[in-house]
Amino acid sequence: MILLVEQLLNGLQLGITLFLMSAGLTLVFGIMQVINLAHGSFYMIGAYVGATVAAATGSFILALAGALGAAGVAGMAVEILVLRQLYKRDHLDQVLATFGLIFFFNEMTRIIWGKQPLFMDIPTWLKGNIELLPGLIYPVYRLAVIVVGAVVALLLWYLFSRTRLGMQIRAGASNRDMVSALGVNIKLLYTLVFGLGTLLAGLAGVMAGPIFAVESGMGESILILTFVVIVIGGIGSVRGAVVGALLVGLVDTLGRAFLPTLFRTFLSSSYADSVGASLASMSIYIVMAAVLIWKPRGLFPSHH
Amino acid sequence: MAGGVRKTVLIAGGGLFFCLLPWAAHYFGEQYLVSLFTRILIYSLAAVSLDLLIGYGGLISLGHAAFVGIGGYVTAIFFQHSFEAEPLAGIIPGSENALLVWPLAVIVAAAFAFLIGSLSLRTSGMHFIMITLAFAQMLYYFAVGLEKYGGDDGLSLYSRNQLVGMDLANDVHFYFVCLFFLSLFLLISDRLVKSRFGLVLRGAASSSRRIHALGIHGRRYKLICFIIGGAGAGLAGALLANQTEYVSPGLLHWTMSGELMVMVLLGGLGSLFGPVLGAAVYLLLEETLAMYTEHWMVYLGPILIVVVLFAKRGLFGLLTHRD
Amino acid sequence: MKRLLMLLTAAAFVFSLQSAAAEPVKIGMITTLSTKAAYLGEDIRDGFQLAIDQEGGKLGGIDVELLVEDDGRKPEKAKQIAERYMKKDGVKIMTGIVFSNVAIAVVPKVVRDGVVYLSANAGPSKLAGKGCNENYFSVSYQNDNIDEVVGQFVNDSEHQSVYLIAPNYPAGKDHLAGFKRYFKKDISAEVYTQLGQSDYAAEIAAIRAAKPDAVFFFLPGGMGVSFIKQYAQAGLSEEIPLYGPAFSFDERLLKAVGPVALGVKNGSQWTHDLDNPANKQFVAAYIEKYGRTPTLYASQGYDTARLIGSALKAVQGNVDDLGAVKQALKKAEFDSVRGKFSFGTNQHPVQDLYIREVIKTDDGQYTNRTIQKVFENHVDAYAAECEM
Amino acid sequence: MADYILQVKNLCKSFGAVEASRDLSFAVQRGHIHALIGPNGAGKTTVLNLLSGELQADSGTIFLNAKKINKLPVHQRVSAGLGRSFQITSIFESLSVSENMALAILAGEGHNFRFWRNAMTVGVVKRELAGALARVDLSDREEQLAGNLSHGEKRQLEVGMALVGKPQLLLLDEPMAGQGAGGTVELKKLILGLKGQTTILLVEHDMDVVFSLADRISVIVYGHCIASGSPEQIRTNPEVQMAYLGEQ
Repeated sequence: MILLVEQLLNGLQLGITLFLMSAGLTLVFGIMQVINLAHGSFYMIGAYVGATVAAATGSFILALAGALGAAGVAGMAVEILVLRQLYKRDHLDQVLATFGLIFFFNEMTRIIWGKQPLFMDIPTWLKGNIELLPGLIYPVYRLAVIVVGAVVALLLWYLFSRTRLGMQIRAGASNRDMVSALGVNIKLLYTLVFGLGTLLAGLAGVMAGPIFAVESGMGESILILTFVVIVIGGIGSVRGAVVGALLVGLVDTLGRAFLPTLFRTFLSSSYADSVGASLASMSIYIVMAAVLIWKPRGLFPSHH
Repeated sequence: MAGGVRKTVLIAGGGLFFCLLPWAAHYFGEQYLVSLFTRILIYSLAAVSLDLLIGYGGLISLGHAAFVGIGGYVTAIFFQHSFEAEPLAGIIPGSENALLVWPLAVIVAAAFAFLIGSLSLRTSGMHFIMITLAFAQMLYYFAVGLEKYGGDDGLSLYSRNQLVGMDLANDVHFYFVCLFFLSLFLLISDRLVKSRFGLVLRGAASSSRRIHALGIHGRRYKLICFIIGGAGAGLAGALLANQTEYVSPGLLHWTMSGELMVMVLLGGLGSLFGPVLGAAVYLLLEETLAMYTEHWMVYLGPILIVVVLFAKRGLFGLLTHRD
Repeated sequence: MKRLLMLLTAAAFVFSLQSAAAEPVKIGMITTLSTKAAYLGEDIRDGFQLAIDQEGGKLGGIDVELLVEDDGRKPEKAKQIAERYMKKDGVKIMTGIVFSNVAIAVVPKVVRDGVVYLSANAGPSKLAGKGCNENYFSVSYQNDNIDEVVGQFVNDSEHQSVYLIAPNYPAGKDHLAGFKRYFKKDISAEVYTQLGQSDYAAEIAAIRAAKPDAVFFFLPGGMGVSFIKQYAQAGLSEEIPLYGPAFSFDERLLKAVGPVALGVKNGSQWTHDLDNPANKQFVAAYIEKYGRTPTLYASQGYDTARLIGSALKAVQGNVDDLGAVKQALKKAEFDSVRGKFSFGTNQHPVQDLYIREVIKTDDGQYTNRTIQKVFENHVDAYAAECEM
Repeated sequence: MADYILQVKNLCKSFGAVEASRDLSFAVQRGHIHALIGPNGAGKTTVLNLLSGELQADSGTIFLNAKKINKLPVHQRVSAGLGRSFQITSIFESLSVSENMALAILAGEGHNFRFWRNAMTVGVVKRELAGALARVDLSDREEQLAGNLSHGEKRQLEVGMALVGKPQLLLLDEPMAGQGAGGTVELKKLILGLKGQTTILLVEHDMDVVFSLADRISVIVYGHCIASGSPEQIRTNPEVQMAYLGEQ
């Protein structure tokens, strides 16, 4: 029972990380109608810059600031230099260009930081474990990740439903020309939205740094999961991203945790381990296919 | 020179180039070029089959590698069972006969395309891209866990298949077999897109609402297109398994699908011959850049971006259109 | 049209230009220099290159030319490179492959085509037993060796039950099998994770619940980094000790893992502190040239180069007589950084295997210290199956 | 009793709280040009969508040639004799003009699962293509990509494609929308020329066009038909004046 609760928490925490990634990507999809395969690269940039700043200064807060800044600035630079030329073009051109960006960023990190993974540690003030329930010991850092994710979700909700900028962004999504006619600088708006998206990816990256290996290509492993999330949630819907991320996080974690045990009840143990493990790897894709067959536009289809 | 004439000259020139290549390679003493271009021919076949989907059916599939992988695995699995003289599932004998195994690879790939296609076509747009990706990833992880056939280690063939009247172990023979199949598939595709079926298909890709208003079930046409594309990719997979004498789950990975898509886009969408050019340029770039620098990706990435920004119809469009 | 022809002829010329002047002996290195595992190939190459540089562009007094190319960890690509080395460059000696699955795809084909392949890392069981070949030498180890030594060590310790964890792919199963070959006590559970997985929270929670005496893991590269970090963060490293093969504890990975790996015991055939002159000289020269402590991969690259040197010297650079080259290789008359080195019947190393411990040096670096020699002149488990 | 090709009875359709059609009834006589008019947002396009089958009515019946069609899917309504052109031109932009037309011709020819022969050389296409293009004045445009046509030409093409199936009733959704003065004149000529070949149900904003073309007019306000009659009757109907003036 304790194990189940702990695994649920683990799933929640994975889901939150995925949410930070997907929120940015779904915003860019929904508002700018741009497919960005290189979103994972900004996650990687966040982690690398965060690890470097943390190593140089010893401060996690500075690392956080540096990572967010770097990911945001890199994102805006990419928007201005490459993607801005592609808004009116086919989605496929965006696929090709951002595929090229993945190559570029992955190799650049290897050139700058070398080929081996980078070190990043949990800040001392977030180290250790606390006993949530009797017998349920959980790392403080992972709880902090959950809290940060929840706060970001609230901030995004506030930004979009309560602020002027949020209204402009939403209006820009439904009618680009109209908003420009009203005197809003749509180019700047798009650059900012894209920067916000990559900044969130950078945040996910720097928070993942102390837990995961900081290495070149780390963005692609999470990128595919992110795509799965936003497609399940419904492209362009932040609410969908929340639900999709939690669903994927839970299915993936619980699948890994319990499927092999489940199979062991009716298959020979070595066979069960391998079948269970394979099925666990496939589980989120099975869920995604099922959701799309049931609701072809995702759980929370956006209106346009 | 008018676009049409240029196109004809380009295709004829390309055809001539491919036909004469083995002799040229022999003349320059560069036998290796034959196997490099065999690889180009096979990837071209896969890319053309994907172009059929994307460029004519409007079906942006990011899971096309799945069918290449299926074709490859069918070939390799039958080889393995024949090599070890142990019938498949206890009853079906293995085989190394190309005339038997290759059509089978095509049929199995087409069957999977039917299955995946009928489910995926319920969605459209971005969701279609992602659901095809999802199915391909499922098959990828399935292959990784397929212990009997090597799992992640993949499966080696100890020689190429046998084809009556040909010696496939001979690189030049095998090259011409691949050239034959690519030409055949190009011919079939060219007829296909101009046929009644193709007309309806292109219509459905252009406006599914309008095709509906004409009283036509667009989805059925798209499904058939998906199956034909899958079959072509399955054949490419069978040939690739023979060329490298090896298959692995890497064939089904999403990056492989991505690379095929890049070849199609690089060459020029919806042009059939464009993807051949795209595959050639992409593979040659990868090959030559990697020979000069270990950081080849830092150059390849920006090259792709430049092509997107400055060649709107891909390289084939750049060569056949005058802007 | 013209543009297309120009493009293709240009490509053809690029190839033809490459193959001028074939004086020195060419050695083809196919290795992994991109992807997450890029640093492994880098170290093998750097170790190999060091040996060449020390002789001023020669090995065993013979001029050599080292061709290096990145396989991107893709077996298909590695095959393509091997084919080019053979057909275009006329390479007779190859080495460098990092991963077992790449080796399995490439090696059987190239040795059949009359190339001598010397493995500087991957040593899959398929190539050690029935699939052995007189053109194939493993200079590194047979994969299981590094797990067997840990298995024996843990078996001799006070631990009664061990929890096993590895990625769900054939190499993962091989490595666990190697451990189990010498560990005869209780296996608490055997868990297979997704290849390339980065979050191990679910597995770690399960370990906590299972309460084994120790955990043995084979998670190479970034997977291991993530696992060790998360394992320590979950507070388990004090309660349940970790054991593993050297792959997760080389000096470059330790930099990324940091203090949480301290005290972990792992198995290896070599460590930079081994006390022999060849090794001392190698470690010092490597640090001087590259500014970092050599890893076991670098040592394997170096040994491979030196072994090739010894053979080239014996045949005086005449690699056309492949039989003589092989005979010379088999004698292994070179000063290995491992101290002593010889080949068994299946042309895999017969060598000593050690347990070492992760420590922190005075200048704040993390590294390994040899603590115990567990096997002496260890022969791999597949040698008997090899008919040569 | 008059010969009605289309009878709509008590049609209702709502989108959430919005009632787009409210107990809507009207009838169209064979051979007429019948116009549907009404203020913005009156639900005219919804009516066309209900007729063509793109939307399903919540309740009510639609008779085409005295046959109930309101449960049929789009393509079966097409074979029952309904043709439609859209408000926003919807042609196949990436196909050439003649391919567009050929597609319309082939749509009526059973299934199209023919994979080898060039579609443009099929007998029926060869026979009908030239005539169909000439009917809408596009003979000299056949090789053009439809997406590159002018606004008016696109509309001509679309009407031409709707006519290929020889529909007994043609639904025209705001054909004049977005046309310049020249285009309007051309299209008026075209529509008048169709009279006698087919019955036309026309939705149009341009009142000059409506009153000069239509034989009968039905006025729709908030999804309900408030009046039907000849142009003269409608012009003088006080309720209609009220509805229009009230909106001004």
